[in-house]
Amino acid sequence: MAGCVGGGGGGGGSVEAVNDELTLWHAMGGGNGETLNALGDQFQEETGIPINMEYQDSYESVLTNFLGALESGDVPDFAQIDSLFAKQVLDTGRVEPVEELLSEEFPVDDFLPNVTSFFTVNDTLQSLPFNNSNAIMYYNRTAFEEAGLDPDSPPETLAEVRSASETLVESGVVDTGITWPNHVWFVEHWYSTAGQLLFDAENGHGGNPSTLLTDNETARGLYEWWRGMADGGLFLNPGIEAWQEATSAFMQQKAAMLLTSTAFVAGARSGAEKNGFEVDNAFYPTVGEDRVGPVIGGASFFVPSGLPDDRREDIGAFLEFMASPDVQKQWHKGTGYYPIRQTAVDELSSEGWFEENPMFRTALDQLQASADDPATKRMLVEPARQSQQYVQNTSVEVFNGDTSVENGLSKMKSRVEGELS
Amino acid sequence: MTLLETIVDAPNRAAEYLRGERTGDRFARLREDGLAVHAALASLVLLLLFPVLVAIVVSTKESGIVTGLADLAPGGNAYDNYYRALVELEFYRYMLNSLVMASVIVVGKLAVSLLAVLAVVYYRVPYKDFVFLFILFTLLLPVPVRFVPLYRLVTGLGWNNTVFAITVPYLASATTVFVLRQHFLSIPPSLVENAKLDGVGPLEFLWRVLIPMSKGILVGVSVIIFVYAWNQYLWPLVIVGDDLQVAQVGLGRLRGQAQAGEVAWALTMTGSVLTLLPPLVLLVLFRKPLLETFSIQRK
Amino acid sequence: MARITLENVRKEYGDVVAVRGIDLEVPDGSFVVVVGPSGCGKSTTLRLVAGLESVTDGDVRKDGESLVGVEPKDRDVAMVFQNYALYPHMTAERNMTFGAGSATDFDDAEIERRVADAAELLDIADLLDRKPEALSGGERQRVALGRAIIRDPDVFLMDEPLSNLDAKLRIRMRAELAKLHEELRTTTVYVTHDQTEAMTLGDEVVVMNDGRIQQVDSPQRLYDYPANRFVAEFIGDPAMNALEVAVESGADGARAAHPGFRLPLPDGDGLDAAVDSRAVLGVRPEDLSLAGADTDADAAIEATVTVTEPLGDSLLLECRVGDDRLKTQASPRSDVRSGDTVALTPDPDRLHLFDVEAGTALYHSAEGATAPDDGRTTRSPPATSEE
Amino acid sequence: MATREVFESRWQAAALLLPTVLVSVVFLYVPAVRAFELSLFEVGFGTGEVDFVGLENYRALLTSSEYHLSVLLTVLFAVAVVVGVMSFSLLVSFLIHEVEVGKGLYLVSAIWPYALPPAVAGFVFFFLLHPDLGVLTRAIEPPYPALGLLERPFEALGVDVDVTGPLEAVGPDVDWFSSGPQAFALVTVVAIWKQVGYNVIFMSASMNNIPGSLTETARLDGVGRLERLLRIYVPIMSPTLAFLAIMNTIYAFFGTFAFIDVMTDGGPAGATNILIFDLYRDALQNFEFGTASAKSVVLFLVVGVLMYVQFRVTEEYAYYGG
Repeated sequence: MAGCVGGGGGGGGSVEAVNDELTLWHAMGGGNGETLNALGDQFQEETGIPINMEYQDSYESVLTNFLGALESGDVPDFAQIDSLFAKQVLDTGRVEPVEELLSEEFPVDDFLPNVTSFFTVNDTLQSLPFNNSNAIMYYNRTAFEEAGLDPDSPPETLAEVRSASETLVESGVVDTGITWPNHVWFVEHWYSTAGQLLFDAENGHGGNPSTLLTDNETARGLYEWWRGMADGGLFLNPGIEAWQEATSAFMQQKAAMLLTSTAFVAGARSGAEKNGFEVDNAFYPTVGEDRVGPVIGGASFFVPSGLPDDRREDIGAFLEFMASPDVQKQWHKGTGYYPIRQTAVDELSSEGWFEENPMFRTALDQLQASADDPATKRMLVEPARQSQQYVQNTSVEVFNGDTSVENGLSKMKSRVEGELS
Repeated sequence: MTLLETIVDAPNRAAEYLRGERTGDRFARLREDGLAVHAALASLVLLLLFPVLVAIVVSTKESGIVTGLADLAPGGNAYDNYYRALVELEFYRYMLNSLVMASVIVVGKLAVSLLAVLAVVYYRVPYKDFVFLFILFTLLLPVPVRFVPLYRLVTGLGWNNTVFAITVPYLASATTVFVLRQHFLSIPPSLVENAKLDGVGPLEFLWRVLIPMSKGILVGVSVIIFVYAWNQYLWPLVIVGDDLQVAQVGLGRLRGQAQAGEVAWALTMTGSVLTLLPPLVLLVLFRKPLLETFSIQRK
Repeated sequence: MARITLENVRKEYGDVVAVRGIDLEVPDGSFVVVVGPSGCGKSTTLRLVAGLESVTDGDVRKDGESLVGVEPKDRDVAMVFQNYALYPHMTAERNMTFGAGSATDFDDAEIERRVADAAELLDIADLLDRKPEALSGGERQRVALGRAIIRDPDVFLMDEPLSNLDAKLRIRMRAELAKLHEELRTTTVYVTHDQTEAMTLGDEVVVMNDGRIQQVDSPQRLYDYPANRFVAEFIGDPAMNALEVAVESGADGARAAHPGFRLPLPDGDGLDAAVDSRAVLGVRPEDLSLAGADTDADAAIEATVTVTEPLGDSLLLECRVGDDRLKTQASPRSDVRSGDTVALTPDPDRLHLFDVEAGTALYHSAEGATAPDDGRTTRSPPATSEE
Repeated sequence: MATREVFESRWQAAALLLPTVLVSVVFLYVPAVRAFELSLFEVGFGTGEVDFVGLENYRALLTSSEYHLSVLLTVLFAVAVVVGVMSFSLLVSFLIHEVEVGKGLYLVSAIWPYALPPAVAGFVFFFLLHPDLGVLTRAIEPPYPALGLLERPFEALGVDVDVTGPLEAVGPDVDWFSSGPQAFALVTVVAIWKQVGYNVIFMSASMNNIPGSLTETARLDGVGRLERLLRIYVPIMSPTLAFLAIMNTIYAFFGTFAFIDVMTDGGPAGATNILIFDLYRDALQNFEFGTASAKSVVLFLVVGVLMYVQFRVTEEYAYYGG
């Protein structure tokens, strides 16, 4: 029955590379893209293996194209997949664990454990973590000073964020206190910093999850707070997945605090300078007093299975190159994503990089201060996109006051569960 | 007027206008039209134009400093923005690809539709209405409705990453067939009868008589097809790689620059203006044939 | 040059019968006009000859050879259309030459020579490089004719070629067409709804109605000896008067009796058979004259004038006789007014009787009604309304 | 009985139709039928795997209140877009038709949004009307700093006049991130705005073809402008209007997802989750092709029924006189 509909391209599993040269599909725009391209050139120079770094506008596009490629059989050698979609790609069964492509002598244990733990499924490293980040809080030191707040002790909890916001707004320095894109990643962070699982089955790392966990203090605390902030005009809602708008609001000093990725560090510095204020960053504010650790964010490189052996060597060489401490150092300096190799971190420290650039250290500190807790492993669920949408959309209903926190949360739960079943 | 004539003639017309020989006359006629009508029209048109004007203004400014209407004065960054988008970020490449795709679709669609309409109008064959409806019906089957099977089909043909993939599936066109059919039905039948008596074959009749007689409408339809093809996004996105990628997707990539922390309103607007430009130029140049020919006559 | 023969030709479009089985002979070199009201099947007949339509039944022959199944281009016919069918984007010359290559086996030089000849003949030499939109109606008509001429076809088929011209131009072109035919002597079938055109142009005129041929004859015989009421009323303007009468026999011969008059009918073929029955009396307006005071009241028709229409060269009177209406022509400057009672005397040699039901001619008072002077048979198919 | 159908060879006709029919069948009909088939399956993207689930996808749709809302919204949206586009375009075309001076300029200005790609249009509007950051939002929403300038002269005179104050209460609060009706209205307005050009092209062409004698007769009879438009022009233009009504319906149903994707993402609370966007998201963001296929079948039926009704109505009222 199934066969009659299946058909199509690579049903048999035979794959072919889209290009003779190695091809990487990525979603790194702007300065990050330039840094990535430079690394590609460097690889080509050092090894003589040509590589084609193909930019696609977003993680969603890379995912769509990569799934399409797996289906048709015309595949790139690497796809940079957002960690949110990892499960979806793994479930196709058409990707090869990168661990099998790395040479014997590659020091797998030099990876930062918090990073690799997410990408390790069935005790095998499935994809190569490359650009990894977590969410941190940026704040406008100048505005803090003007409002009479101490810029050296930024808020650490949501309650403190609220009181700081009130001070900021009341003093008329800014329109609102804080902003961040309405993206599930931020909710995940609040859960993980509180040590609270978002899904059962260890956020999907210990089997297939069946429920979204909303009946807890973290969820209630978060949404009560979020709603209160919106009510009080202390939260600027930039829109769903509106990264650019959130950043823009912060840069225009409409909001004095911004939650976003560590990858924004470089942009924040130059932007703040252009707009005439001093910027700093701090740990992600927690829901309560507990601080367990952030979830992993960012993306990793997946490799499709079935590529010819001679190609596999080149692929392995590229993966090892990208994971090398030197490359990771360059990447970190150019973008703000933290290095994934302990050696790279150590070398950066000893070079005094972090002392000179404290903003680059925050995310790494936040990561390394993290406890080894299942809650810090990002959700690994198949209907990730749907769950993401439900969480984001229902969040709007809750903070808008369209529904009570309690109803909103149960709605969110039942919607996501509908996708899980 | 041909494109060339239009272009060649443009300076003359501009000069004529600027000499303002008929300015007084113009004002008198303006009053005759009714100033209220002009006021109403001007505000309606401004309403339609405003968003695009803003896009143009923003594309001339430095990144991320537009915060209110007061900032909407043209900035001095136009050259930088356009240079960065077109050259540094290689937007010109996407535009060229789009141009190729749209041109192939225009030519192909016209050719395929002309043949079909020739059969539908000038042949005595059974089930003609059915065939016509069959073609019209395709209006109800847009890409999202048939995405997966289409994807599998095209990759099955080995067409992914080829120009075929982003052109051939678009070649059947209900709108073109409909408009051309209406037009041919307005051509007196005696012409084809005369040709028939002379033994002029159908293809010669099409080439030597119908097409020259339909220049206006063909230009008009071409503009509409071009705009349609130029605006395709989803299908090219998934079916071709970067080498063949089109302007709409390229625009997404410009926008993507912003995700990396740049506040790139200006750049995005630059891309928007660039993307708008080719169809806009066509629309302005060919507005006359467009307007002269798009009256739907009785069936 | 060719002779066209139609034999029992029928044409049906689905349920609609356009041509109901007609026989017609178009002699070589003749100019035959097919005339009839719109929808009578005349154009269809022409198109059947051209091959633009195929016959449902029957045969179309050229010089004895069947044309059924022969492609239009192989029939060696040229057609001139009402709207000229000129290609708007081609010059006059190109219009004439386009298709000539396919339609004939002339080489380019020959075509060029022929264009020049035709242009001279039609007096359009200086218009050849103009496009149709720069030509007047008459000029377009000439170009269309030129296009037909240079093909040197066996047969010209003309479908209302003058209808789109204004009245004056129409009359001029009519004369030119006649002259053209004198010169070229090409067999021509000409379709029109205008009976004047038919009468002035045709060697022979075919009157059609309702998909049937009503009569084929020379123009004068059509006028003088209409085969039935339809022809009688269609040919001639104003139309023949028709009044229902009783045909009575009396001591002094037969009479047509009407509540308003009793007219004597001169002896003639068919009169005896009509006696003692009802018939329709036909008399043309121009065959009625205003009687003087001394007229024999017995042979006159008393009528009341209801409308007078001065036409310049005559005065048209519309009169009432009993319950019927009657038209007549008086001298242009006579002082008849509406309301006057007048006495009208018909020309006794110009009376016709028609069958009340079928409309067939029963009797013509003129000599030679049944023995045409030119020896050709007057064919008048039975006019029963349905087969 | 003049006819255009002078060519009779059936195989020639078939050959001429072949390219169109082939492309239609291969790239439109077969995939559409396949999509219908897929609606009975659960489909994996990237794997080519499918599981037969029968009518389960349809059952899920029939019982989903969110989907019911989406159907309702879509019909509402389509009606608003079609009516809005056509009345606005009719007004603009008519005014352009009425003037002598600057006709060409007005025309080009009125039709150029048509050339703008939908995603770009959505993006520009998002930029302009962002509830917190939008350039236009500030101008629409109180406080009105520009009006504050009016108070200056009075201040100078020492009189305290409050111009902006009273307006604070009545000024709109642009918040389509949270207000469903506002978001719906915004998406509708943008969809209308984008389609006006296409309509003006056809309407202007059609109006140009109205014999001048009719306009003159109407003027002599003292028929007012509006009446002339509604009572004379509109009936004469009805074939064009019927054509546009159908094209606009198709546009409203199928051509508008980019606005929603860029601006509202279907929200808030599903207020702009029209069928094509819902379908697009299911198919191309969530890769749930089975569900998406079932939705496309439903969408197809909804549009089919509406088009049928439109055809019937226009058959009845459209004036095809010669």
